[in-house]
Amino acid sequence: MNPIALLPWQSVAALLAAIVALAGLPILPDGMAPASTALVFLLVLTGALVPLLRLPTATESFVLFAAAHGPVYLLLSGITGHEGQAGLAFFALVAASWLIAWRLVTVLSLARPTSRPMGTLLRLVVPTLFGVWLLLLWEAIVRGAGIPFILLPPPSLIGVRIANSLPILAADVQQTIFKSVFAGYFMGCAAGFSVAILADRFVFLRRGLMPIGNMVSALPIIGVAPIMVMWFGFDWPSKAAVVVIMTFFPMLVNTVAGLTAAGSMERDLMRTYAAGYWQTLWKLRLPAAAPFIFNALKINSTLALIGAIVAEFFGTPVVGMGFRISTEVGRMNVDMVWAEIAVAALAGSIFYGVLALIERAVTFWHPSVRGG
Amino acid sequence: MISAKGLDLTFQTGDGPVHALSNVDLEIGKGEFVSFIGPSGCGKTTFLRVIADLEQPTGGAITVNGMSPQEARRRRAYGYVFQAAALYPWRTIEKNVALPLEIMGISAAEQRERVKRTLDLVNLTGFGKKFPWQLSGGMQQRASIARALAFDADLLLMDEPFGALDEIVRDHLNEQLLELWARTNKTICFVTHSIPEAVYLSTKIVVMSPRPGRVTDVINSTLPKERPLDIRESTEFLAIAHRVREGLRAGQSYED
Amino acid sequence: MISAKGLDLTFQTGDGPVHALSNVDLEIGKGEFVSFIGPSGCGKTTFLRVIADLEQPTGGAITVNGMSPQEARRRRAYGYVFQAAALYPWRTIEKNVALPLEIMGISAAEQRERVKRTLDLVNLTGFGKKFPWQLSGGMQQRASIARALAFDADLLLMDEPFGALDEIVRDHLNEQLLELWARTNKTICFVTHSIPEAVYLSTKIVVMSPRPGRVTDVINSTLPKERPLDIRESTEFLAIAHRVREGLRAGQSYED
Amino acid sequence: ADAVTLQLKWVTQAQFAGYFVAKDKGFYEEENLDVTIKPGGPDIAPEQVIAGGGADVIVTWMAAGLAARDKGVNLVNIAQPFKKAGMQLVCPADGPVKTEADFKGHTLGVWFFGNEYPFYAWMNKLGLSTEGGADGVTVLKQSFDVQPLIQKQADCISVMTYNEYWQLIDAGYKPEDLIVFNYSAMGNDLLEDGLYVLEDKLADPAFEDKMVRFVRASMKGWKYAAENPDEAGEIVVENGGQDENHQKRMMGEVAKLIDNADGKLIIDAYERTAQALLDQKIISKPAEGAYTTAITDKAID
Amino acid sequence: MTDRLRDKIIPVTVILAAIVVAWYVGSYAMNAPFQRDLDRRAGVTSTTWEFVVKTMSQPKPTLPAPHQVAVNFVENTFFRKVTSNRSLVYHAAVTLSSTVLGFAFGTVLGILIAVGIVHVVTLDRSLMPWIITSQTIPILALAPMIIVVLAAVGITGLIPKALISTYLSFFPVAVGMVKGLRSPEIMHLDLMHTYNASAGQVFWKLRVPASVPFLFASMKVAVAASLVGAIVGELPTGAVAGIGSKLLSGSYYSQTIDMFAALVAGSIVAILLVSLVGLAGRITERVMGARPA
Ligand SMILES: Nc1ncnc2c1ncn2[C@@H]1O[C@H](COP(=O)(O)OP(=O)(O)OP(=O)(O)O)[C@@H](O)[C@H]1O
Ligand SMILES: Nc1ncnc2c1ncn2[C@@H]1O[C@H](COP(=O)(O)OP(=O)(O)OP(=O)(O)O)[C@@H](O)[C@H]1O
Ligand SMILES: [Mg+2]
Ligand SMILES: [Mg+2]
Repeated sequence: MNPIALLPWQSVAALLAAIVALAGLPILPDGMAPASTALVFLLVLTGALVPLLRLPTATESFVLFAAAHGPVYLLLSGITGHEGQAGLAFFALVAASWLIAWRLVTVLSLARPTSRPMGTLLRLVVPTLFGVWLLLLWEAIVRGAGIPFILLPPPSLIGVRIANSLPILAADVQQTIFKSVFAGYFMGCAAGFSVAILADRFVFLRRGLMPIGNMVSALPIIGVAPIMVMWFGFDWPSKAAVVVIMTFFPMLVNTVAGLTAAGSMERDLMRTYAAGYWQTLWKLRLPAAAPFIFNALKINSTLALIGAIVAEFFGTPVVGMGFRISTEVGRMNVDMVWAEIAVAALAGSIFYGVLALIERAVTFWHPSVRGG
Repeated sequence: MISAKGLDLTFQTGDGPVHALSNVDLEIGKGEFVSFIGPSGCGKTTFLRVIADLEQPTGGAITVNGMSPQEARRRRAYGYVFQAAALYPWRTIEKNVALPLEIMGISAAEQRERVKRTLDLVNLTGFGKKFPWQLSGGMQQRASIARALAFDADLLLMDEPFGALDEIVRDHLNEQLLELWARTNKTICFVTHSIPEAVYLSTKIVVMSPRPGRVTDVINSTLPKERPLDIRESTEFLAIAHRVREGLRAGQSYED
Repeated sequence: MISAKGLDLTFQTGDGPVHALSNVDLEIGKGEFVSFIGPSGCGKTTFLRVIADLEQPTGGAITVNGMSPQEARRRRAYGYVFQAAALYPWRTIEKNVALPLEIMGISAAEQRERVKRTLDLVNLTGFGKKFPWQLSGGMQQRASIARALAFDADLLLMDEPFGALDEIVRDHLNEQLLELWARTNKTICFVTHSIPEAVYLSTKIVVMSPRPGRVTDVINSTLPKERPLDIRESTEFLAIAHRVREGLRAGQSYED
Repeated sequence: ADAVTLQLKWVTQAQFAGYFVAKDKGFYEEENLDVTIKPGGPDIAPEQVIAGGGADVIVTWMAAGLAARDKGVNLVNIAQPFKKAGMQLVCPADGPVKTEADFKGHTLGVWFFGNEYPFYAWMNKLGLSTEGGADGVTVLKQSFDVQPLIQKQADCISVMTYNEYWQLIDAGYKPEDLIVFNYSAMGNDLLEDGLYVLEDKLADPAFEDKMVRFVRASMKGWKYAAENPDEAGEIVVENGGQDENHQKRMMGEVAKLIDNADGKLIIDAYERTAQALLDQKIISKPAEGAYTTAITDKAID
Repeated sequence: MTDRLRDKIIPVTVILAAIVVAWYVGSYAMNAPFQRDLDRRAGVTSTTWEFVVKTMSQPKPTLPAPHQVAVNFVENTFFRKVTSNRSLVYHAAVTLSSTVLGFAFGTVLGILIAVGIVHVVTLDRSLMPWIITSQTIPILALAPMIIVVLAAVGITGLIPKALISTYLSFFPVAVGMVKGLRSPEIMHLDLMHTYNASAGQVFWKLRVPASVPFLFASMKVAVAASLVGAIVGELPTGAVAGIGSKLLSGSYYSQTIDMFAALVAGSIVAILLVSLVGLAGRITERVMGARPA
């Protein structure tokens, strides 16, 4: 049987890419020793052909890992300092190692973990590899194609900038996240929740408020940012105000929806006990509403960050993530801009992740949590 | 215990009025075991819900223990077992059974004691710390019965409690329910779709028919109070079952 | 038609292995009506799913029409009726019945013809343009039977098709199913929880018991092929029912 | 016609009237040029646009231009239409700040995005810390209007003579209600709107010729605009400017900064600007080759 | 009809009226200090009522009174040529076009991602966490740079704004569609298996129809997000056209009334878009035989 037919498509594509690279040699006009060039090809071929050996999953993954990351490491260290000189061969080889990495991820996704910690590890490793490759490809393209760093800096420079600017970043995080976002988030969610309870208590209020609330949550509320700055001044209160307004309605709408989530039978049960409003609320309807409330908390976590940062475009003290982003663009320090963005994404992910963990703990009983 | 006179209940729906109960007269004495049987939509659930003050009749009169249903509900005069177990998934079995006790403000020590007792009663000793979804359907249903028993009301309203269970488990629970009834001398109103179940359990069988929902027959059982499972193969049993089946047939057409 | 020898199926679950089927031997001849009965979890569904190639046995051998189940599935050798009707809500009844025909690439004209014929067969003439939710539960179940019949496989696998229906409707569908079987001479495998249903319908009753799932008894019915509903009050019927009940008791403890 | 793309540093307003007039009156056409004018905005850095190839020539302030050059975007000043700075700091007369000596401990509003350099240079000169506290000043990144003063959020704010100053007047302040610190008057001005191109492109004679024609036509536009402020204002509004009266008035003020519309760079002012930036470490090394007078020499005689 | 009146119209009207009253009180409270300063500088004294009227008729109020916004909105919507730079209809149309384009891209992208996740194990395992992370990046902060960078490669006009909308709107669609494509019950899937249906047949005949309700629900969220993206994308494009630019130029000249009118216009566009998507959803579902609510 034709051995090519036995290969997964990623390997076949990687081989094709290697052939293209051979045609486009040299990898770089200067700056890449013949030995490293040979090593790159050797690793790529190994990675592409290893599936033929039908090795055990662990061994195969290990080989694939080396065969994907070795070449890309060599290529990236070769291109550094020779930005913009990359030819076809460079990109073809990057593509080949990326395909091998894809093969690796496929192998890992299909792997049947033998133990629990092993399974958790796999669940973390697979997406991590994906993210790492996003950065590697970015680095390779920016350096390889010689894109001016003031348009798009490579991740490595962003990393260096983060490492060198920790105090500034910390001050910005302190200003934007710990002051504006947290204050606004807690006030907005608390207010939305309280009004939801009120609306639940008083039918008239609910009937009047809900159509309005549903509508308002679709509006481009972020547009009030300049007005809030005008009203509440430059410092964090105006940002918090934007966040309050942005988070209020999703919380209101979700909580009210959640409060109707308890089944009618469960509610009738409470009636047969002649339970009061607050007893029913506390023992039945709030627990049943928890998944909805957490949904709102999660949506709001991303809204809050966006709101605070955009509001900082319209006037701030000289600290804060939004301030930094907009001024550093003006100063051509694009690496600093990306450093702030990376920090914002990290902070946002942590915020979200923590909420997701709390949600799992609190709504442990919900089928969506139990099942997964 | 329960007395209904000319009871009417009409639901106003989008497609016009639905006569869920029409001119229902019924007397249920203390300590009786009454089964309600009839095709879907004949108002069995509605009647139970009227007793429980979950639905307001639009005509006629009903008293529960000599009071209005609302008064009876306020006094927590009955336990209600729904068709599905309706346990709260975020509470353990123990906590679920304790729920009515919490609401009635019973002391923690007393709660513990009663929960233990009722869980023993339904053969769920040792499962108190589990969550509902960790139990089989039959066990969940027993937990929900335990919850209705926990506060020791004299009247037990059960709406197809065993509908979702398989025949064998059902037989077993039927036996236990009879035993419990005999021991505690509660009044039980029991909705079912199964003729053998109705005949096996009841002292009185109420046959209903739909459109409008009304009582077409009330059959008093002649079976002894002591009923082993194989009484169901006795001629007397079959005769009553036959009468129930005939009553059901008379009340409805087969086209659905 | 179907022949199983020493069939084993073990599920690997988080809490350890579950022996859903253990050493099952069974022969089903062409044209038989076989009922499977047994308590929850004894592997009835699993056995049907093995026949249908929805589950792979972990041991033993099984052939369907002399082929492997996979082969049989590829050849579309059977129709499967699930416990719930499992109609697609976005398709009309007609379109639901036509679904397997579409997938098998049958011409539109032929599709129309067959859909009409099978809908007539289950007494749903004139309901083809309705959507599932516009029909009662019993009618939906008949539509799902029509869907399984539409492509005219010789073998019909039915997993508690009438579980969710009330007794009266159920009786009616039972009659119709028997009639259909007599007319078309298909082989039918039928899962049920109800002893009277099993006895009323089958030529062969397979009694199963759980943990591990195995066949404890196979009872061949002595009832005639022609069965009016009140055959169920005959002594012969009761005798078979008694034997089934005994078989079930023997195979299980009541603790669930 | 030869295509030229011009990136402005701000939204369409009379600050750029010369270019709009030149386009509208056909001065560019006469020079066989097809000019596209791209307005800017609060977060558009023209230096970034030109580095990315989105424009041939940009209008920007010298501080920002030199800072970009320091970062490796080799910008060269080819003409300097604005001879004087329009920026000033204003404080309400009934407020706490009357003189430079009163700044300590107060809050001053500044624009960023390249406009903050003159302010920092000035504070540097005064020896005031910009980190806040009793001995320094608290700096605000102010919004693009005069609300901070009206809302009393800052003690003093930055305004342009030709723009925000008049918004204050519109808001009911009379000139005598305001204390003005004008950067030009204090000798603290850094050069504002100039035309910049990329150095390597300029090496191409064809491009150089195009720029000569462009500058010639633009300066003709400026001259016309300065002489006919009302018409220029209308042209700006037609091109997307807001508020006709405001634009006409702005044109009148801008004309004062243009001087005689020859676009020639004053070398002294350049040296002073470069030195101030170096002193403040806004640029890391002395600027070299950041301007050429060749274009204006050829364009204007 | 009377039910509708009691359950909806009256409560909503009452709450809206309460909001308007609160708004008037607010605009008095917020505009009064400046008016006092102004009067003091001009040396004017006035009666209470005159003073109240003056706070409601400032040309650049801190909080414009509702009627000021209404007048401005009506004037700029109905009494301007739609091609005029001052017409809100014109600006709304500009914003609408990039919203719709971005929304279309976002929906298609979201669906493609969802299809990938449902069908390719590798993507299922690796993509989801990054899709969530992608939304924690403050893309709005990046909007100016994106527009500059895209302009550098020659993409200008509608597309850069639309891409920002795309980035915001693909997320809800992707998440909703993953849920939707996975929503068929096991039994429905098994049924297909018994017919020996191919993956394509399962996809078109089962997964797609089953996902339709999810699709429309998430499209409603996506279209609102899309609008936010378009507006924020307009902020840095030089205040040329669009509701975002209207907000921005309003803020340069403290034209609060204009800003509020622009916000009202934006809100109307939002409501219009969301209701259109909702309507499309209802029609589709009706055609597909969903039970009327
Ligand atoms: N809340 C309601 N609104 C309108 N109609 C109702 C309502 N509740 C019940 N009905 C109608 O009243 C009739 C009787 O309903 P009920 O639930 O009492 O029947 P049932 O005998 O319990 O039937 P099943 O055996 O199916 O539970 C039915 O036609 C039902 O559709
Ligand atoms: N996919 C599965 N994974 C793990 N265990 C399973 C799976 N499917 C079934 N089982 C287990 O296999 C056993 C037999 O299940 P099966 O569904 O065949 O029972 P059944 O006889 O059909 O029961 P019921 O009457 O409740 O439908 C049960 O213990 C069940 O928990
Ligand atoms: Mg009922
Ligand atoms: Mg089963």
